[in-house]
Amino acid sequence: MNLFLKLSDTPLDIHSCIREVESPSCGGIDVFIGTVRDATQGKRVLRLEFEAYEKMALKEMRHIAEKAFERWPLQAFSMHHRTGVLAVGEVAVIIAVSAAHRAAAFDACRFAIDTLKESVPIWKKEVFEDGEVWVAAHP
Amino acid sequence: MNLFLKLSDTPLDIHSCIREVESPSCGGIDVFIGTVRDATQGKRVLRLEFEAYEKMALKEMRHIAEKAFERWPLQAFSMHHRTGVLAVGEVAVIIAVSAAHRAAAFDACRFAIDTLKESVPIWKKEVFEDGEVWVAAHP
Amino acid sequence: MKIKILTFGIAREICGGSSIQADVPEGTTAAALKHHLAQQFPRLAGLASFLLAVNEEFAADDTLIHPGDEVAIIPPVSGG
Amino acid sequence: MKIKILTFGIAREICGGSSIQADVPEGTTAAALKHHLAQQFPRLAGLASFLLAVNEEFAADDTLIHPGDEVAIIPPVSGG
Repeated sequence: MNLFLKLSDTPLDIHSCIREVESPSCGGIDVFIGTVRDATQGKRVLRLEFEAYEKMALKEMRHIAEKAFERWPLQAFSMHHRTGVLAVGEVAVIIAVSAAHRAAAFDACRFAIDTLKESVPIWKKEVFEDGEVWVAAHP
Repeated sequence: MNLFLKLSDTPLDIHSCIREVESPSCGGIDVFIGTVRDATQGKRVLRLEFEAYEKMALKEMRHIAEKAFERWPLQAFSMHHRTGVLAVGEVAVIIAVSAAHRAAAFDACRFAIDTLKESVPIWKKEVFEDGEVWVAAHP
Repeated sequence: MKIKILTFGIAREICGGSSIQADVPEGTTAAALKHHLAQQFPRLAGLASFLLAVNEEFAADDTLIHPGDEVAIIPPVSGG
Repeated sequence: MKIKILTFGIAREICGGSSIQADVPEGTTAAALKHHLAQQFPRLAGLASFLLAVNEEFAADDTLIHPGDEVAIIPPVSGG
């Protein structure tokens, strides 16, 4: 299994994440890039702060990759997540998946970001001009 | 509409395609990268040769982008396609789509590559050790 | 009228050049021109699909061809 | 037994530190420990979800907590 996982408190590099999954036997790569948006529900966002339970986050990221390899015929899988303080426009997460055929790459990449948002112990605080909030904390 | 289209007989640059769709108001970017696979149905591929009806190809690419903007709330759309002779591993096509929310980016990107393969007048010849074939030409 | 027809991919190889000329009556439709071309180059009819473009748009069967139109044979596309 | 419990995100703010200690009987389950914590920190029960991890895996209600286990409170995650 060609599987690459990274948690980093310094800026992520899109190209190096993509390079990890490139292969002569792959025909399609799907890449998802999550960036910091300048507004949430009409409120201006100043920055985001990401905090991770690092060892467990890497374990859960590995579970996601393993499930993706079980479900789809993949060539390689890479998931990089940022921690720390991020300004608007910065990259919070990159997921790159390669496969011989594109359907598997699309499906697995989407599965990976959807599952990451449900199960990986990483928390995001949105900082506004007039306060801050831990995203999704309350019903 | 932030819409970027390119046909080029020199190597495509993944990063510049992604940069075209980055925006502070986008939260998700989906990128599809099509690369030259080293084998088709078990036969070793030496290289691909792409030929385009350039003016019409750009028109059809624009139709795809316009349809994508009609169907999904997108921030920006970029599609770069290569022409000429490509070695194994080289990038044939890049599509990058950004949106406030990831579902639109994924759906539009997949729609774009699926539709490109159906309607954009570009032709690919696979060159093997013992011959060559125009892909999809015959039933 | 004489119509210049662009060819690409396998159609270029079948027709033996990157453009050919056809001599058809005024008021010819895309369907009639396709029929004419298939008679002249029978291998076009053996392709998985064989469409015409007129002025860089896919032509419907009843699209009329006018003098000076840019016509092209579109064999099965395979980009991406 | 004394259990050290890691806290993150809003749980860290609710509990007032990046780890806390709980004193619970041997043989305590994750469900019982959650109950204990919710009594001590009522705001945990007001979260959209409130799970425990034991040794870096999500714990089921009947997971037993052993001395030396790494226990963590997992408030609603929001990565990506």
